[in-house]
Amino acid sequence: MTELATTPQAKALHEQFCRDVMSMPGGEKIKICQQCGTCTGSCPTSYLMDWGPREIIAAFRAGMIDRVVKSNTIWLCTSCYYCTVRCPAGIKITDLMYELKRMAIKYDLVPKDSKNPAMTKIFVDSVHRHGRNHEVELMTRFMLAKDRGLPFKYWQVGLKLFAAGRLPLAAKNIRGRDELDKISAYLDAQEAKSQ
Amino acid sequence: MSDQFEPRLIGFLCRWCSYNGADLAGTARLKYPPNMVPIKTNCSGRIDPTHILKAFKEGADGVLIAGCHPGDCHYINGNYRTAGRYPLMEKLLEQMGLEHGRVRLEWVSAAEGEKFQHVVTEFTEQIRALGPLGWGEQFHDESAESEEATKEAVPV
Amino acid sequence: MPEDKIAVYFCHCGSNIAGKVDVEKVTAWAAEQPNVVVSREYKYMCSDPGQDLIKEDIQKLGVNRVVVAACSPTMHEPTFRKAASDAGLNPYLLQMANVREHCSWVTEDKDEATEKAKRILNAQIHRLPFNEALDPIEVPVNPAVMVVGGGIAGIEAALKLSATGKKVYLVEKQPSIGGHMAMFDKTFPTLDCAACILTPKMSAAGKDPNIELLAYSEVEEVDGYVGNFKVKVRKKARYVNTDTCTGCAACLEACVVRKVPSEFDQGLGKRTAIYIPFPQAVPLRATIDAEKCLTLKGKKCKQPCTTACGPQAIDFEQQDEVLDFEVGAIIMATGFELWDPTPETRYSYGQLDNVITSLEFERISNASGPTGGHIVLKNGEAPKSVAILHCVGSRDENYQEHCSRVCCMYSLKFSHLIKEHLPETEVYELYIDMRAYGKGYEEFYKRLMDEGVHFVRGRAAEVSSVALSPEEEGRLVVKVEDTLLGIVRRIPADMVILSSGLAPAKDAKSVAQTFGFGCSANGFYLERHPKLEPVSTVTDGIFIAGCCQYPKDIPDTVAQAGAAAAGALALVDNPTVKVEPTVSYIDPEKCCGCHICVSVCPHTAIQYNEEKGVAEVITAACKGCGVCVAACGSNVPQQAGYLDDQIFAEIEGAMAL
Amino acid sequence: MTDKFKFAMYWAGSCGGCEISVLETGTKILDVDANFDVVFWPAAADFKYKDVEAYDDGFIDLCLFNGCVRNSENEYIAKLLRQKSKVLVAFGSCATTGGIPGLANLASAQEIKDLVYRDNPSLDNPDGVYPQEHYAVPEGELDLPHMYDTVKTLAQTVDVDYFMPGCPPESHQIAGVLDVVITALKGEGPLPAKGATIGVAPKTCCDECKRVKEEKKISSFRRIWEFLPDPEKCLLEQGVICMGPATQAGCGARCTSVGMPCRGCYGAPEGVIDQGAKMLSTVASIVDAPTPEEIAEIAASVPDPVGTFYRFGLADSLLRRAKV
Amino acid sequence: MRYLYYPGCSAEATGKGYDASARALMEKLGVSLVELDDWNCCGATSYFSVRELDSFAIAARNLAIAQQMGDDELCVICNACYTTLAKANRYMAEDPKVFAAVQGALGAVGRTYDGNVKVRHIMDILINDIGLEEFEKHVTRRLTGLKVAPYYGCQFSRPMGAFDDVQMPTTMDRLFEATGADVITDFDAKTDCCGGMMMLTREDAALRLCHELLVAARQGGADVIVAACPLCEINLEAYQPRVNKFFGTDFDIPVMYFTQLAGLALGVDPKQLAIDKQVVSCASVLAAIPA
Repeated sequence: MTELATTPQAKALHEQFCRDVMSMPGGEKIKICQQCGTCTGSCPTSYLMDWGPREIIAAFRAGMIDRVVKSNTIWLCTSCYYCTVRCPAGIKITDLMYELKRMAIKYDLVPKDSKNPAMTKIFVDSVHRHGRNHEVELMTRFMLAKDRGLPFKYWQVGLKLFAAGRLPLAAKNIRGRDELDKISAYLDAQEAKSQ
Repeated sequence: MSDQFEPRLIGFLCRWCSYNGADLAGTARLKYPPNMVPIKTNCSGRIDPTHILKAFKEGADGVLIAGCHPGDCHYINGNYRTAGRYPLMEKLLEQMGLEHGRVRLEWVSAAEGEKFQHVVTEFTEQIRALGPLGWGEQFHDESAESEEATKEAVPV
Repeated sequence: MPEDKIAVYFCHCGSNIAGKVDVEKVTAWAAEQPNVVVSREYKYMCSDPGQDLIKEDIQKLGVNRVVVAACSPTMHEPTFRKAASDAGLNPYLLQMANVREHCSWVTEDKDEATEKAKRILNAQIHRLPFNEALDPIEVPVNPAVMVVGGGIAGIEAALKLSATGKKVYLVEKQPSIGGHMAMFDKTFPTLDCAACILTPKMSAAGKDPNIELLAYSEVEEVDGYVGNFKVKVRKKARYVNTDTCTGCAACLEACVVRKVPSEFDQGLGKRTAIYIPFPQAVPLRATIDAEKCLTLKGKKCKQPCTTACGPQAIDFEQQDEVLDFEVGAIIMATGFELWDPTPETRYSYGQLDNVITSLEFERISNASGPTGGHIVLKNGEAPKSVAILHCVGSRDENYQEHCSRVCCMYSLKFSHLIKEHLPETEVYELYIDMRAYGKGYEEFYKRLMDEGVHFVRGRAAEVSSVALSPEEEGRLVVKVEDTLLGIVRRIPADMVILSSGLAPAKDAKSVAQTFGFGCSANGFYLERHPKLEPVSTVTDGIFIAGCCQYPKDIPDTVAQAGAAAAGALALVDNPTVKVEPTVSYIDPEKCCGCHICVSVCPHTAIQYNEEKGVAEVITAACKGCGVCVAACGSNVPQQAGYLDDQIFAEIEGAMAL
Repeated sequence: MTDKFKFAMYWAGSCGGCEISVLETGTKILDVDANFDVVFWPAAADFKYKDVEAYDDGFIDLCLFNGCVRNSENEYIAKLLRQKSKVLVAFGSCATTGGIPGLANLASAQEIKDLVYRDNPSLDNPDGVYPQEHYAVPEGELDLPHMYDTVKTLAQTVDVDYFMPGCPPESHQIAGVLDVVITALKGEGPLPAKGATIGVAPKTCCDECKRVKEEKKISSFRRIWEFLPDPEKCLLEQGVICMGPATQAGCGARCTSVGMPCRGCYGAPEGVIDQGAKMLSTVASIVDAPTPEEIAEIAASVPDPVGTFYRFGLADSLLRRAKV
Repeated sequence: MRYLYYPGCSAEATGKGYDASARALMEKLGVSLVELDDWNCCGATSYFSVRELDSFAIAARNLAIAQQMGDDELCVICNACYTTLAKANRYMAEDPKVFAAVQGALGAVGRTYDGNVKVRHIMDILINDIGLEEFEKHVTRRLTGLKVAPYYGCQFSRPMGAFDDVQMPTTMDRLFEATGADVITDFDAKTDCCGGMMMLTREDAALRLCHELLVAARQGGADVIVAACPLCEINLEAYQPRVNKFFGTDFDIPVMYFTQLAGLALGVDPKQLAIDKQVVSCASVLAAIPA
């Protein structure tokens, strides 16, 4: 396997990643990871990961950025924060996973088969349209976009919930929903300014 | 030597930690600018703000105070006294029109030769950037001015 | 006042200084400075001919102030001061200018180094006229020594001192000496029986005519200073007359309160309200636990202990006694506490049965322990699988950052003991790094690998009782990433041993304060210098040994105890002790009695004299920090050797060029 | 003229309180009259500068000079009186250490003029008129003295024989000093050594203060209007910045006896070269908190360190003035 | 007592029961909950993936509204909403850069937030403001003998740790002990993850996590699992049949919001607690409680 890290582009990307990660609150703690494995051992989904959080930190430190972003690890994080509260080095691993997710999206490095970025996008989109997350819309749009087989798996569950009135079809809109767009637009502008 | 401004610095070092840290920088042959003359006291807690003012008066452009890390003081908590005097001193100097950064407090342990090197190098550059202080000099012109004024301004 | 005649000596230190500094130039320049009567350079000033130069000039030229520009004063100041002294000059009229460590070795450019050397030298030339002749302060020394803490460190130190004929007071807060080591079964890596090597020392200490054992006692107050400490010790009431009690244990048999968890057995075994902590206890005397004894709690009891006691030693009226002692030196050997793993909830200690601490396992595996040395679960069955979790409460920013040093090795010892008792049992060692650094330790590690112990590199994530497979049913499961494989494993175990780290004693900070020294950031006692004075504290005359300084194993503890004893002996074997004269003094004619110096003195060396209304320095207790000088609003306390005028002169000298 | 000793008193850069305190000596003033001829005392008697200029050198036996040297006129008279006086006393805080006017050394002369004639919010000066040093009127040219950037003490201007601090010097101290001087002038006793500080008591203000002093460990600073201080206890221990420990005794601790902290007008005690820095050190040293960060934070909460610690001594301090 | 109340998006759909029972429970305890006006999505975990600052800023919009309404305590029921809102608060307090950016973004929509609104989990309010003693006084139907598995979920006290231990919370245990229930205090999986949103993106992973939780609950002999988060509740409850299908098990454990069960103990009408809207029947639980 040729490591992407050997090319100049990869080096530049690695530097960018390092800067981003080190500038997140507590990011510099990654340097003192002792590779004890508490994070991976505590992670409820690590068995599905091609590299556990511990290995992601090792790869990050070794400059193997492609390994970091091309692995499915960051997309399998459920934000349960076990790793964060248990890490003996005080590394905010959950925050690191978010940071890496953001960077992967930003630099368009998401694995093609991952459903999570689509879910994220639909979620954010839904919130911006209504001001709140409309669960039915979220599920429907996600099914249409990524998993058309989903309705067949879940029709029983769906039906029961629907019957119980727990799946209202109409979305509620908040009055100030345009504010969310404006907030994002403001932050976009700030980010553009700083670069 | 080049024409750039060479700051004149005094460094007060506590005998147990920072002086030994400076010694270690020497033993390890770490190089740093020659601008600072170290003065040893037993504890950074012995450093009286008067000493700092005296250094400025004598022409220093910057003063470094270095002591043991909190908790490591040979005298239990002498450096806590230093820690208290320093910010108040800074505030006073600021009122006196001195640029922030002419006095610097650092904790340097006996094991931190590299830190000592780093601190002195950085401090020298910091003061170089601030330029000369030249405290004594600001009084010279005025005495000439007063001589002249005395002659003509007083109604006789 | 005779005029100042300063001599300057500039050392080449081979090429160490001369290679960077233009020695001739500086020496010639120095000769021109005010008060300088002679200025010389020499290849090695610290050599005998170099020192002779100084002596000759003092004697022949009447030189009365000397500056040696050479290496760091830490290195050779004593050398040159002695030379001056030999020639009849007060040693404190000699100053060193550090032109090696602070100049030639750290400066790139030769011209710059030469200029800096001049400034460093000039500071001392300016200072010297203000130097005063100082005489070392001599104080008498009390030859007795107090050892605080009766574990292996304290016992060893006491025995060593007693062998030199010194009086030793050995203070122990428990009813018996022995400390943690008395609880252990075997010792790593030699597998000596701990009791076999410790009990002879305990009984030797108990019988030694020079050692006065103060068991069940605690130090309350320490006053005084090097050579002359005054210590108040509270001797807690045992409610048993220790002079008449024979330790026959008949009272124990008779006592009706029988289910008190035994501290010595980590609560796994039971004891009675009147008890002897363990059979080899020294002193072998009974103690009544006032919180459990029915009579002392004011409840009804027929007092069968009194009936059973032949010598009539039981005395319910006994009171605490506070005793005063005077000693010249003190050795602190107050030991450690095992880190309590309860807050580390993911390991379920205290929640799930058979999750135990290392100290509990020591008792379980000990032949004299509550299970008779049978390694068994709570239900009495032998475990088929045991997991040993390293670094519990160690190397962890959430709890203790330090490595506890002994856990890797005692864990290996546990593996061996389990394998020895139960060869069929699977043993797992879950470690981050295997630290087998001592003599024979690495070999022991290899031996355990050979014995078939499973080594899993990874810090356990959690211990759970949820079974996800039939194999896990009814057992504990340890979840861990095997970092060498990169997979998460679920290891079923019947017993989980938490190799808990060593923590400073809960009262370490207040005890250190009582004795007038400090603690490091990790809470253990702070040594005077981590490399060169690891058994001394900043308080002269107080030494430290054993795990109160930092976690260490038995050989290191014993070695350190010996070193502490030697340190104390070197002090108390002299009739007097010389104290550095760079201490503070207060002119009562000037002191206004405002108490500021009293408030800031870190060593309580300044006391307020109510009668005279002024503060007074206890010279022997003063360590010479000078904090009082800087704090006093009217500069009344002055510190010899660091007078304001001397510091001002150094500043002037340094800035004059 | 009689053959009595010659007495002069002058009021330079100061408020005039010193003059009042001389009168406050009460009947003692009769001793002055009995022993001295007043030959120059602008506040009390009509003499002109030209009269003084006409005296022989050393004509005046005792000259009390109060006020700092603020401008060219002050400086001229200081030099003149030095020349004409046998004994020149820097009288009061302003002459001794610069006093309250010394705080002007935080700014330049121009900055002060700008504040007074241009920026002061209560000012009505639409044309921006500033005082002129020279101004022509039909009657002729008017001159004002030149104001210096830096306020100076008397000793920074001329050689001074004695220093008598206080804002103002206490009357009983003045009376005592007059006794000593008169006795000495009559040849019946010695004068103090030249350069001595006179009219003071030994030790510091704390020595005269009756409040009970115990260990000082303070965790916050308070100003006197923020609480009702314990009348028996040392004010510093109650968190009030009291200059007592760094102030020469002599006033009888008048301020602290009525519940106000010492402001330091009697100047630095013997052996202290910079009163403000010394007191700053004292105050910061007794802050008590568990960590150095907290200590630093509390110490830094002292407002206006220069105004607090150098209320009377800025002109005489090591740095003397703010950077220009 | 009065608190501003933030229901969270799920309260309008799958989590209706949580919302209804929380309101009913607090009413019974004499606490008034005033719904936050025009609240928006908390900026939940998905937002963190797009841009952290967006998440903080849209969370802060809610806090700004709270400030505007003049209250400084905001009661939140959903674990994820709680963590997101509280985390935004903490990061704003700790990092001036974050605070400045959020201030700017709020300014762009004419709002301000000073950082003084306290985000409170409803459990925090129950235990620390109302107090167990007071709560117990209101218990009219003791849950004696009912084996309750207290399921806290991950973001209950993790990572904030503001009112309960980060790893081993106990507040829910104590609350139900006060009702007389037989709480499974050593419920080992009580803070393990339910799989969260992964039920849609990685069903296999999520089902496995639910399975482990259900195994642990059964091992403890649970009659009912109580949850403190809509996502946890829906995953454990609605997907129980999927778990059974996947793992060949036969779980049929009632799952309730802890507010529903606590409401029952306080004698609130089951209908008002929306217990009839649970998918796995709670009849066995209702039957076990004496009237």
